[in-house]
Amino acid sequence: MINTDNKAVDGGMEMPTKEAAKILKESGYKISNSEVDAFVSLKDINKIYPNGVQAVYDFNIDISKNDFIVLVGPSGCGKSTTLRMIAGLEDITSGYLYIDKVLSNYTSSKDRDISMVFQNYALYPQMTVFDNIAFPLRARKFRRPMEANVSKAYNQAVDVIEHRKEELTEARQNAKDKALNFGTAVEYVATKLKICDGAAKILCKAKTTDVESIRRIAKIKIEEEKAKLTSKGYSIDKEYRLTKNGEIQYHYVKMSNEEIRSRVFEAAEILDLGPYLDRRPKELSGGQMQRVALGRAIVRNAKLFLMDEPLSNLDAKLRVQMRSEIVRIHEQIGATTIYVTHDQTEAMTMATKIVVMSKGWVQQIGTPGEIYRNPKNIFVATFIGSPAMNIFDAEYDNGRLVFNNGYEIPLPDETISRHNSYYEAKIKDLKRMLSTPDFKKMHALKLLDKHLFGGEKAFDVSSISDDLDEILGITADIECASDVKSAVELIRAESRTDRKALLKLREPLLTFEKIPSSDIGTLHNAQVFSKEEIVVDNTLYYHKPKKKKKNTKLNINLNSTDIEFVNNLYEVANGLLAKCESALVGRHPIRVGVRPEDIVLNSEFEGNKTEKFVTTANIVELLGSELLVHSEFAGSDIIAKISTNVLIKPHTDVELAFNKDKLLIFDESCGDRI
Amino acid sequence: MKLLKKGFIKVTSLLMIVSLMLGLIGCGNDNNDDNKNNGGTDSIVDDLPRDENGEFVADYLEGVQLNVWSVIGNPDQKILLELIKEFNKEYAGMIEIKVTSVGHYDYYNSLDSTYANDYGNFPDVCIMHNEKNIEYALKGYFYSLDDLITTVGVGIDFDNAYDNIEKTTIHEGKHYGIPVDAHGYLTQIRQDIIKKNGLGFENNTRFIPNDYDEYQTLLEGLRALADTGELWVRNINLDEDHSWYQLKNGNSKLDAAAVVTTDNFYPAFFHSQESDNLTALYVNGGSLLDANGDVSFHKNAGMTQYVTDLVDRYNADLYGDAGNKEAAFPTGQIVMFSEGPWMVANTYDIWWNNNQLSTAGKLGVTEEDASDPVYANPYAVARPYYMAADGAPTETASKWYGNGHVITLTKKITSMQKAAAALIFAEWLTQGQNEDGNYNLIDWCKSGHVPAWKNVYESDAYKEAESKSITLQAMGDPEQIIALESSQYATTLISGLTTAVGNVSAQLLSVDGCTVDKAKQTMNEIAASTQEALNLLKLGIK
Amino acid sequence: MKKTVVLEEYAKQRSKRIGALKKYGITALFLLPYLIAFIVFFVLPLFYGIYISLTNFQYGKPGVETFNSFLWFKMIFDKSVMPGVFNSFWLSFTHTLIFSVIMVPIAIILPLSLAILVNQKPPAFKLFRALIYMPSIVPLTAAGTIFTLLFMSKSQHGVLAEFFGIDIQWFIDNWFSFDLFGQEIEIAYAWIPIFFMCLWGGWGGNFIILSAGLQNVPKHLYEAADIDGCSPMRKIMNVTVPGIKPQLVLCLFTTILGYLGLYGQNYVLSSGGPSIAAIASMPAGGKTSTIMYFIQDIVANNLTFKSSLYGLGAAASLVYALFAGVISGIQMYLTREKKTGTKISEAYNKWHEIR
Amino acid sequence: MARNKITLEQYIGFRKKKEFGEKRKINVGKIVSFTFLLLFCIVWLSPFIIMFFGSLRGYSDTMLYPKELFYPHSGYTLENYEMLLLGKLPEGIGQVNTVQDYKIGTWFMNSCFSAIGGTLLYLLVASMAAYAFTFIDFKYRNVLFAIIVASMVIPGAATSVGNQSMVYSMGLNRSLLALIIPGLGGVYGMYLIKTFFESIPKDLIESAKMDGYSNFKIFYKIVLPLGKTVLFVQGLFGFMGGWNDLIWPQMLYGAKDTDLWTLQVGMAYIINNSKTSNLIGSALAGGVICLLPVLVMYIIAQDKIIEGMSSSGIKG
Repeated sequence: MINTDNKAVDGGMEMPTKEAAKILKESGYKISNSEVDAFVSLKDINKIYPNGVQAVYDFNIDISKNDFIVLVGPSGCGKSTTLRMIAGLEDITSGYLYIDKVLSNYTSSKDRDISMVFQNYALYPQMTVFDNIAFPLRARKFRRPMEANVSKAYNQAVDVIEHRKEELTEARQNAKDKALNFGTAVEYVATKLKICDGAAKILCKAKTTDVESIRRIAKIKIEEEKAKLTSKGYSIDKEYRLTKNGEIQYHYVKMSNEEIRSRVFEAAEILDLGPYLDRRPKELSGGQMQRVALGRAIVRNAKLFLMDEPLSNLDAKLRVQMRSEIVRIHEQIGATTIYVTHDQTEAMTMATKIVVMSKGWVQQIGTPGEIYRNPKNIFVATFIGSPAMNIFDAEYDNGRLVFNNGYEIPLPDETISRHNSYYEAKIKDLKRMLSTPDFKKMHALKLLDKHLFGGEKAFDVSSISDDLDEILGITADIECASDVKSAVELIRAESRTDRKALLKLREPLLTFEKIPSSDIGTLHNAQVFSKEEIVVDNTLYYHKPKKKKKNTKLNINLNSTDIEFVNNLYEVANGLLAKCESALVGRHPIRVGVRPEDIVLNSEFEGNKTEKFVTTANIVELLGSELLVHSEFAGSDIIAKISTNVLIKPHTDVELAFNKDKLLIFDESCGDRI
Repeated sequence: MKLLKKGFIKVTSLLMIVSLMLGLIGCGNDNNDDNKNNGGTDSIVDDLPRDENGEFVADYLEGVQLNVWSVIGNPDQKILLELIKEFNKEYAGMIEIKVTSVGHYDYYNSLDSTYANDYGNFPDVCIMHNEKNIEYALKGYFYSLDDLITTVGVGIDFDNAYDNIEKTTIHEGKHYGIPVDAHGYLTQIRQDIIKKNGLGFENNTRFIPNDYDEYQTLLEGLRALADTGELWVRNINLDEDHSWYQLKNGNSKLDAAAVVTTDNFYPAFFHSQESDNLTALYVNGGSLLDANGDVSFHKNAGMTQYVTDLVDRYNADLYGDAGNKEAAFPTGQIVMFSEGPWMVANTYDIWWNNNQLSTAGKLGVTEEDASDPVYANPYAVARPYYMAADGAPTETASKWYGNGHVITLTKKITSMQKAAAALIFAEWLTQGQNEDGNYNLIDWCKSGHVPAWKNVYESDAYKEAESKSITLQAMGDPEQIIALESSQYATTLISGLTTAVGNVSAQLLSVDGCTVDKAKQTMNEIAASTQEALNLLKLGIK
Repeated sequence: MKKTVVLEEYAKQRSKRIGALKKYGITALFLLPYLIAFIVFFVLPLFYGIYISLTNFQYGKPGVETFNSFLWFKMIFDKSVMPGVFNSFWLSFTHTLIFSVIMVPIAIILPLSLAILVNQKPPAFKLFRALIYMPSIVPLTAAGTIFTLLFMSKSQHGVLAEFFGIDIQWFIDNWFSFDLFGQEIEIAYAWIPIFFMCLWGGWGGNFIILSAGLQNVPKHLYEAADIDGCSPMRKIMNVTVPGIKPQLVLCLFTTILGYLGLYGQNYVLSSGGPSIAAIASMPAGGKTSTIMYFIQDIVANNLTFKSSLYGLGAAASLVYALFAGVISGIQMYLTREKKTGTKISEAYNKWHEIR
Repeated sequence: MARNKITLEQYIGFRKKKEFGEKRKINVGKIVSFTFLLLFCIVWLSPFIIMFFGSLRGYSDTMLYPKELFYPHSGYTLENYEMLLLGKLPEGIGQVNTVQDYKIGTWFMNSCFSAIGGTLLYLLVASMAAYAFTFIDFKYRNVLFAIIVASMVIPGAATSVGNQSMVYSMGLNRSLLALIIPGLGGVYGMYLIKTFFESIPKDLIESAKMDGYSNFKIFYKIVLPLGKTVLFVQGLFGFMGGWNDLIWPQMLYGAKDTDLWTLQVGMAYIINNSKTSNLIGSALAGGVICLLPVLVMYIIAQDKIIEGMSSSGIKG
């Protein structure tokens, strides 16, 4: 039962714990957060599975009302895990989730007032379509104002008898010749005359149509009910709602059949499922099943819509049709929707805001146009847009891009300054990062681990003493300096030390608290999107080991100090810093990205284009209004999208040129766009 | 749907034809010989070699094999096997008997099923209980023996068999079995406990009750003493402590080997259902079937008295189903129980009247216990004299019921040679005498049976054997034993009677107990239902 | 004149015939062993049973029987022919019905709830699953001994009597009695040991089948139910139970047949129960007699009935077979897949017109 | 054991998880079900315990000291087992009119032969029939199958007399075959196997046919290996059925051919004998002896059954 009436208390207030419990109880465990003004917001959401695999790293997003957010990314990037966390089907390891400004980390999924469409539709096989759609309505109690039903029904009946008598007889006549059974006849009359079921029943049942007798019965019944209610202290307002000293009383009551019926018919009308309402799911086609799942989600008009790749099981043509349908429904209903898909065309066509994710990290959040035009890094660029963006390896020679086949593109000053300022900012940022205590510790760790995991069991102090001095130096000014000093003195006491002593030294170095998630994000990108693809022992990056049973716990004793690190962020940051510094100075390798439509025929294009170059068009694909020309340039094959009014035959030379102001430059080591 | 229906008819009809055809073969080849159904002996081929004047040639039997089934189980099965071994030795080369002993638990079941389905293994000779003789004869299993005996010329002369035992083997004047012995159920008594507590009759010299009243007073006396705890009891098991002790608690001895306590002591064990009921019926002149073949055991006054006595006189705390009677009797938990004589003769006698009880000084046996004959052999055996109610007709008052064994020739025998061999064996067992002149039957009787033949009983070898065995002395003169009336429905009638008494004694144990007229009503109801079962069986067989 | 035939047509015919022949050959090869065993040891005896039930068959002497114009069936259905048999048959009939009405739901609900519990996968659930199935592998004789030992009377040192002091003569006394259409039915205490023995080991097979079925219910349905705001009870009713409907139908079918044919338990424990005086020497004239006990009493246990009343036994088993057939027919009909109607879409169309 | 190496980000993530102190969602369902199942198992297995301890009690103890079930008065004795296995009568009992000596050894072998032999033969025959019913569509397949399934309703008693005379007329009853051959017509096992075979994808068979597999090869090479699970399940049910069956062998082999008895018939004979002279101890020992082999077989097979049943999705 969702008690939406009492106001959510502000979660930001500081108070002693005892008092906190009391307030929580009063507010019905609903906390809101003053800074959070977005409709749905996720703060630093992390998800770590029991077997140690981290699926989502620091997911932050603010979703405003009736947004259409699409989470897109390759399979296994944590998008559906995030969706399931919002839906409450998975536990949130850390971070805060606010739905409708209410903290709902641990509220159960049925109290979150959300509705979800599953990838495999999750329809109840034994129920008809009508029951499937009506199921959410029947499953819970709703907050309805208390009404004096009897008097409402009789008043309406009397009113119909007096004024709209012939409509009534005509409606009853229709019902009779359609040979409807009593129940459906009452529903028919109720909908025809737009009166409540109770009134319709009275009218249908009343044999005599004379006004007098019905009015007499009505008066008695209404008096009776009024007496009963006033004894309880209620009074009836105009619309028959019960009020107690002023405000309207609400109670939780199951939705009446009449209301369910009309709601389901409305949803059916939107999805034109009319003829299929009696069918069983297994008798329906894929598209129809998908629409029923949608209907089930719509009918409750929940605050938040969640869709988990609903179109992935459909064939291509149906998928296109359903896409437009979902968008239409979204506009019609205007519910905020979070949509998960791995197909980037769906994302581009449907979303108001797209979140591109990769390996658990959010790469970029933005409108489709923004993401298409200026992607944050090489992954977003290549992922969005089909056919994918062409990427070339080139070198940046102070203001000029030199390709490996000698082709040169002079860069406008504005790009050059942007390039330099990017690198300067990057260097400043990396320096800041490296100076933080945590990175100092990592540096010390690097030195120490070299010995520790070198394979020997015992070390003579002399061989490692210079490293010890260096560690002392590094950790001199950070707060764990004292422990490190004492551990080093202990080692220095004898001539030979064993692993245990070194581990003792390692202990203070293992505490990292204050690394901001953005830093970790940048270093992650550096490791994953850089050109050389540092061969990381990716046994542990978010990837399910095939052989091992799925949920065996990662058998690392986290509080022991004897953990070997696969990579060392200090090393990564250092490498990145070195690259950036060298980039500022002279020639440095860079990666250039050009969208297929930005490669133009030299003769056709007038705009600001680069030098022309000649390539042989290996394959030419005719795509309706455009031509896709596959050819090869500077060591990597390219695809150009050219309008069809110039016919290019395959295996002929063609002069192409790049659209200069659409050139994108990507840093080679961490894939960021410059 | 139409195809299914058409297909359905076709397939079912196919199945029916195939199965009927196979069916005919199935029951066709049941090897049912023709002579199964009547008692007539015409089917025996007379292959006996005769010399000219009808006498048998000297070695007219050679290599005849007889397949014998015997119902006799342990412990007296050993004695029977020895006798048969002796017979085989005596008639080596002429007759050879192969005996299979089938326990009484399923003798008649396998007799039926072998006869019906596996006739090849049907026995030639059956040694079985005499009460089922006529029932199975009329099922067509056995030959009538009178003319066979004359043709074979065997020395079996029915008129020196006791006719009160022989009558169960006769049906419409023809004998269907040669009676061997008779044995009723004997009552075992701890005469030492009765004497020690001074409850004996004729100022504590006779310990066996002769009629209902004496029996009742004895039981009530024991009960009274036990309830007040003054009852003297002792354990006469081998190498147990034989000293007397009273049931009063607080008696040090009591707690140590506290086997017998006031609440697990019972004067008598429940009547052994079958034979005691029939004794009560026959002793009081009743009979299972009256003249025109209707159930009549509930009409006899004595019988009803016997049943109602269970309710009002010998109520539940005088009787106990004190667990296993063989174990409770020696420890003194029960004073009287009834059991077949074959068990008495072969097992208990030697155990409980052992010499430990007569050697003073050891195992708590006092001087006075050792010297007194009653204390020296505490275990006594007696006939259920007390069954006769006061209105019982005089000639049956002193008798008692006993069934017995009988030898029958089955329809499997088709050659006169085999018939002759079988009859010779029967004659050898019942009338035959071994080299030193006394009857073979006597060796058999030593294991707790009374001979069914006058000449054997009157022979002095039997007298001498009787003097040695307390069982034979207890069983006394075969004249006194009344065997079951011969009837085609013996099993149903006996089970009817047993159920009647069983129902009443069960009600005794139940919560709301049983009243006299309730017992009577149960008797009549069960008698009526047995009558109905009889009509049902008659209906079936027609 | 010589019949001419188009070669191609002829070749097609011939190959069709050979194909059919080959196919029948293979089917025969595969099906025949099973079918022969089925016919010889089921269909044939069934007809032989029907044949016997129409004659006064003598067990000892097959082939001598004569047709007795439905005597046995008259005896079963017409009270006047032989009231004892009629009463005892219909009494055991009511006993069987009442007992299975009580036991069948328990033998379905108990394993179902245990299967749901085990399906929650608590720690060591594999051990529990093994232990729960174990009682049902106990053979009849062993289980019989245990329960006789449990329910023996005080004087025979029964375990219940000895340890818990429950001094009821289980196999003698009456528990309570009620009358059904005017006929007084006494319920004996003996039914309680039989009830516990059935409760103890009867439903192992059901447990295995249902827990297997539970694991096939798709997980995403549970999640969808969660999202739709289902209470746990409603989730069981709307997702779990419909999910394992085929297994439930199978278990119901076998359990009903199992308890209609109840014989082992009451033979081993109370061998027909305390006998009712009025029908004591009739077949199965006891308070815990069941139909199967009535049949077995004639066909196997009681020698005199076996030799002369065999026809009655065969007739009774046919009546029982018919009754069991009708019951499972009804059960099949009730649990069949319901056809879908068109009522709601009509109502929708009307609603649509009005809008 | 090779130490797992983890990335630094991973390590930092763990630290954060520990600080945040992710509330370990206590799974109420698991706790409730655990406690209830524990109680249920204890109550449900108490008869086993009683049986086992009862069988270790000497003959006189059961009589004289009934209360001490779990720690008998004169200590645990294997008297009952000796009596059953070696036929040595404890001294307290007179020869209780037993006629047959106890041939436990032969009975055990008979039981094994009939249970295992019967099950294997039945599996072969039933799976061949099931194969025919699922994969070969001959003319009246569905009708024939409907008839066979309909016959499940008819109880054993209706056909028992016919079966008995059929077996005797074939002369089977002088051998143990009489326990195996009649069972081959069983319907439930074949029905189970057929429902499983139906879940085997049809195209697998068609492709095998394409490669020129004969029906036999398909059956032997593809269908049987795939059907391993259901064959195992039916194998166990068949074994249990064959081993625990009492009524049919008892009806078949009378009292005299004891060396054809199965263990159940032997035990029933012993228990009935000992029940009359209430040797309760030996009756319970008999129970333990016929339970033990089935128990061992079950423990080995039990998880295979459940996995087999669930993975194969026995639809029933």
